Amino acid sequence: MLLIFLVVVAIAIIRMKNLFAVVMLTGIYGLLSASFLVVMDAVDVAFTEAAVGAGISTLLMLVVISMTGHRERTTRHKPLLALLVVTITGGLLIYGTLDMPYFGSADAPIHNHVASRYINDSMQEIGVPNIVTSVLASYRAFDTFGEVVVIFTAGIGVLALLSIAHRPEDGDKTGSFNDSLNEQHLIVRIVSKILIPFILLFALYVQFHGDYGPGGGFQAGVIFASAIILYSMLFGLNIARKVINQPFIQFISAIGVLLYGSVGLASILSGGNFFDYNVLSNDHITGQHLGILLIELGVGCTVASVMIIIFFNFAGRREMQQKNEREHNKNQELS
Amino acid sequence: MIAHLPVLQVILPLMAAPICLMLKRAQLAWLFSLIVSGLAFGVSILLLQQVMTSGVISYELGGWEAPWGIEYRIDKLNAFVLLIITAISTTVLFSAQASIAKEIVTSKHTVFYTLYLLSLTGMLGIVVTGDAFNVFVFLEISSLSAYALIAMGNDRRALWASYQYLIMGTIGATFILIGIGLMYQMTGTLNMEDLSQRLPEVAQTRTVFTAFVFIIVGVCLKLALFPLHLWLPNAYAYAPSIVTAFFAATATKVAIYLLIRFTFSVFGFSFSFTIIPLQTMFMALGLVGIFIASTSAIYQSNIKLLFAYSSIAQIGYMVVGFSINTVAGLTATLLHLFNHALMKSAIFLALAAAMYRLGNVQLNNFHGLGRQMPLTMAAIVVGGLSLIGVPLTVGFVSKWYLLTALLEQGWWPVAILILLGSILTVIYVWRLVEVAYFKEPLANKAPVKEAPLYFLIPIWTLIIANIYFGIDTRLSVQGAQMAAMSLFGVTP
Amino acid sequence: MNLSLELMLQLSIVLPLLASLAIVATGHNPNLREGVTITTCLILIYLVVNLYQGLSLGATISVFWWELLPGLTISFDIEPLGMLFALVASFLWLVTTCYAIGYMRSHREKNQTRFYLFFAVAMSAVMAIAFSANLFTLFVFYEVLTLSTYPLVTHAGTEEAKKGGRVYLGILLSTSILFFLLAIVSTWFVTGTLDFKLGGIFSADVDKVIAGTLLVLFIFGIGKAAIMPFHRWLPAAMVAPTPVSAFLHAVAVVKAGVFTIVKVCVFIFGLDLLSVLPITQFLLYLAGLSVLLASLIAMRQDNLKARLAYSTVSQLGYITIGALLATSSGVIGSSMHIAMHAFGKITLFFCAGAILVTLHKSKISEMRGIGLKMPLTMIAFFIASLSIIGVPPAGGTWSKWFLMMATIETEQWLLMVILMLSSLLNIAYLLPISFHAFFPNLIPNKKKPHNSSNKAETSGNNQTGIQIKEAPLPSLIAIAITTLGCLILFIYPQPLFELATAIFTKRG
Amino acid sequence: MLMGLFNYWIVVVLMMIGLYIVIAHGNLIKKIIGLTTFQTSVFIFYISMAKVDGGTAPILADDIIQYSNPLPHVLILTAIVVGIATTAMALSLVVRIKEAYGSIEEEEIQQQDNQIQEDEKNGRQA
Repeated sequence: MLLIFLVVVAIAIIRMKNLFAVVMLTGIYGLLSASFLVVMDAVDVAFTEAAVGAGISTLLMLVVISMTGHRERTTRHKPLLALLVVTITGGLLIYGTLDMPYFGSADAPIHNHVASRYINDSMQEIGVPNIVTSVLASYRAFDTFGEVVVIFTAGIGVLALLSIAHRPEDGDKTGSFNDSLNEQHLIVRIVSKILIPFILLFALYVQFHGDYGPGGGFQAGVIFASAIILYSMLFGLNIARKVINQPFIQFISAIGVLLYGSVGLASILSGGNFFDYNVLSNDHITGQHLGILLIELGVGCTVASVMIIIFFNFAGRREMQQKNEREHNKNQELS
Repeated sequence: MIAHLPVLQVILPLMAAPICLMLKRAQLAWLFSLIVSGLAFGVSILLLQQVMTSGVISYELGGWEAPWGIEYRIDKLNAFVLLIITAISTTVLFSAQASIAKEIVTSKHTVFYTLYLLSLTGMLGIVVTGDAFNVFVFLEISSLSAYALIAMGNDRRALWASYQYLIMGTIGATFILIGIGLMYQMTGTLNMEDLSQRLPEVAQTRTVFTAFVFIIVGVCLKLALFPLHLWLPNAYAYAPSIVTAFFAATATKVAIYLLIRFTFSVFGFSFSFTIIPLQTMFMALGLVGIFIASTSAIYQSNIKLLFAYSSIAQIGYMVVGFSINTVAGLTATLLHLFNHALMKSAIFLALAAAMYRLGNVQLNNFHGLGRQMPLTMAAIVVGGLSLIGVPLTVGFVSKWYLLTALLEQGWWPVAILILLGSILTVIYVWRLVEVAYFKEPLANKAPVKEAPLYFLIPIWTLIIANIYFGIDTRLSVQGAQMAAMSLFGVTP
Repeated sequence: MNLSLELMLQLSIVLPLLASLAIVATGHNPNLREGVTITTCLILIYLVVNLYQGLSLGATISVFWWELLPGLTISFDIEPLGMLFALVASFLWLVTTCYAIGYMRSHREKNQTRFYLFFAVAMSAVMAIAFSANLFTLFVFYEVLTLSTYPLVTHAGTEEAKKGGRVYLGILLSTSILFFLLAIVSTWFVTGTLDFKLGGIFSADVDKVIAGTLLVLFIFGIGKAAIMPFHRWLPAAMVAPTPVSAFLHAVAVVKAGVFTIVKVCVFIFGLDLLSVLPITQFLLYLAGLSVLLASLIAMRQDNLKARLAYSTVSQLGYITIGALLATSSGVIGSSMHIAMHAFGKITLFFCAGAILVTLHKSKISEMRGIGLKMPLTMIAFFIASLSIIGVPPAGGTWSKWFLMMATIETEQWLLMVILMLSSLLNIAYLLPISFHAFFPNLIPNKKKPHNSSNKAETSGNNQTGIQIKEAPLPSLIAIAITTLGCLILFIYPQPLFELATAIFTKRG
Repeated sequence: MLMGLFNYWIVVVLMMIGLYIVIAHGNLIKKIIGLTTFQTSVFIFYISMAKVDGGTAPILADDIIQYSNPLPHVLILTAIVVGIATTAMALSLVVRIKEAYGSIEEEEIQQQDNQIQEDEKNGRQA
């Protein structure tokens, strides 16, 4: 049922011309798929997808369309080519599914080779109830390391593309502009102000609870970042920047990666392989716990700070554009 | 520490990247990345030695044995590719500081080096890993940093090129992801070695067929194989010159590596070449690619664009060699992988030097450059001769092997087409030579000086390598041959 | 000096290369630079003569440098044919250098250092080609020769030079990449070796179609031999300064081409195989056509250098025919013609250059009466013409004699007629030049407008009295030497003949 | 057969809708949205493969015997992060493109580029 719903939303995304609506639909799409993922037992993934698909990416897109405009041009190019490619690819995929084990069947090879060890032995080997966390942080810790590096790369990439070389000197003025916008939403502000500490607290909970339930560094990072983002939206970018300045966040994002990596280096120095937590402590379970804790912390640091970097840079760019526009208008009025 | 070399190869630039970000002074960041890249080069040499003496190295990350944990697996093939990547990266970095000083605002220099190191990390990670999903993760590291690096070019077309690359690259990566998922579905494993053992059981299923097609298409998108090459020319042409030199020599090589790895190691060549008419398809696409790209190169007025098209044509040669599906053919491909890296990095570095002095690389700005920047232009000429495949350069060696591999199969018409392609190369290289040596400098243009040593040293190092490996072919030929043999399971 | 022959062989290749470095180093001082060149020439001749003596004493001189690719080596081995080529080339290099010094200085050419530099590199390549022990080595240096002569062809740097250079490089590189390389790879593939071996490397039962195809590829691929239709580069290369035309395009480059053809015929295919291949007949007629057509075109050229260039194309055809006839007298004729034509043609070019430098004339129609101003030059021109035509008392007589013999032996009557006819044409396009030069008024000019202007000129000359104004001294000496060479080779062709016959006897 | 694979087919349809948007639409943001849709659908595809009938979320508890496969979950967690990273990069490119070209429609941008290319060919400076 949910899937059908998803199809409907997707088709709506094709049809809609107003980008604002499309972005909203994308958010809904993310949310819907997150709920589908819950049905599929993938709670961790659902959590993340909700935070990312419905949260961060929707937010970013909104910021961007506020800079680039809402309307899509009506002409559609290459629809035939697209249709051809899509038909071939889709046809091939469906052809490919024909020999796949049926949905949900327990005797499919996928469930019976590598995965069974995770399910059966991870408690003895890692000592963490959430198997996803065990696999993510220990068996396949290197993938996760790669993931952290990906997000770090994205942060640096956005920095490379959008950071503004000189900070605007008349920053206060633009700040007041943002503030004035928010003056009207006084109630929202007060409610949010109370909410922010709770969000931060929740982030910490998710961060350290990942061993037992859904959650972990990534989700925690996103939540943490969203608290900061909320703060900056309410109180203006400049005040937020004063609280957490740019070099500092960059520093934290780098530290996160380094922290993660140094756990690996530490295990090399203790005589094991890279990311072999067993050697970190005399008792291998303690070692695993320690390792997982540290790397999750690293993930959290990097994810949170990169999210903040990304948002700040987008918003900062928008601010600059608006300023330029206003100056442009002023100049026009003068002339 | 020797036992940890495989992981150090990747971890070194990886850990260096965040540290690099913290360095506030651009010069320091440059020096730091240069040293790191140099160390990575050292590691790759040690690895190659180790592989040559003691065979395949397997490294279990996290101490978890292979199908459960992620495995780094180094055989002759990837040791060879690692060496190429790190060597080129180090050489190119040498002139990075001077080059980006002219092309990128100073405040972004540290960011540039950070991204450069990340990109290096990504490529090394793809090559070194023995885990299919890990390939995807590192592919994305290298791609994301590549998008950012390309977009840092100071022409606005760099942005558009980067965007197109991003769309194509992401589609490619997602295709690979789908392919990996389907393979995983049928076998329950992600480890390449394990996959190669478990795939034959299910080889006849439609799912594995689909997985294969998706992975091949995804890799070909990254590879810029004709007709999926459209993103490449502009991306190379408008990226910062250093980035072009680095990517032209390495990025497509990594894609070729992936192609070989998946078809030979994971699926096995007998499967790969029978399930779909891979041979015919790749040979045809390779040849058409050679001709269309070479012809387009002839009509370009932007020199970087010209050589970007030439790169696509060269990919065609590699793919043709690959499609022969014999030890000789694969040897030719691997040789060309190595040799083309040498030629193109030299040429693009020389173009970076020209960019440094001229501010752009339009053909009409090259008037009389042969006299004003004799050493730089001479480097481009030698590099061009190597592209053509003149004896005593590396280009000849790989062309020779490709030809013998083709004749071994009795495919002399293809051999003739390959040679015709070389003649097209003569045309586009000579267009540049004539402009640089026979045209008087434009009247309204201030004369320029020879490039600084920061450029000349790496450029000529590469050029000398071009000639050296064209004469003393033992290292490259043996490396390529042994790697090819091991992929076919032939013992020397 | 007491050097081993092997060392001398290597030195003869490396020395010009080292000299090129020295030339660059001394580029700021023209006298020193040219001193270096001349010294190198002299040492080279010394080396080659020593090698010649060694060879005639029956020594085996071979050197292995390195293995470029498995089974493909860069190695050298001296045999009589290569020796002959090396002797001619090294000697004429010295002469040409003398000539070039005079020519370049009085012409005030720019970039003279570059000129001598690439000249030396080209020479090194020529020596390597002459001594190469296998087809692969030969090919490598064949390409080096092409590339190192490109800057010489385009020396002037003008638009015209650029165009000439484009044709030059375009044809030579394309043919060598497309046909020659393919032929070499295929040969290697069929036979598993590329070493030159008397009697050929193909096994007796080789497929005739394959061998025939390969032969065609070789003949066309060796573009330097200028067999029609791949001859266009030779006239195009005439934009080069005259010493370049003289040496490279009359001697080194084209001779490297025909030398390669002879080598391929004798040492790759072997005369036995060659004579049974049906395709040989076709190629013979093609070469014959090339001889005839080139001669006809030469007749219509008014530019002296262009006429000489087409004459070269035609003469190269002779050599190719000799090789393809696949008899020993044919090959002997070809080998001797390499030397004879070299001396003759270089003299002609020297003369053309001398006329250009002193009188600034390049058109034949303007050359009436110049024999009175430059008597020595024009006498030399006359003798050299005789050598090209092949009549006594000049060296060309012998080689043409052998070629004729070969056509008769093989009963190729049509070819014999073609060769005769072409010799007549040679007379028709070469002799009138020197004839008119000395006797401007003997035969009235048919073309009216030219006539009047020429008359005015000659009458003007008569009024001021005829002043003898010869070419610069170094050039004149060079001309004298090569002319003498033509004559001596008629009187004393023995060494040359012995070398040529030794191709079949020395080792086998 | 039908029901066994039906879920997958729907997901394939979702993927293809995403891919269609990427190729057929000229608006750069729309393309990115298409890309995210495409990727999200691939995630769903993976997770569907992990589902075991009667299984529960892979968090170990005493009274449960059947768990769904945790490995695809891990993979997709990584893939989601990769996805958002790509989206962020793409969006920042769009912002810059808008600034540089004044448009986010593919055709208009292409047109401007072609114009420059022509100019350069004719030797004029951009």
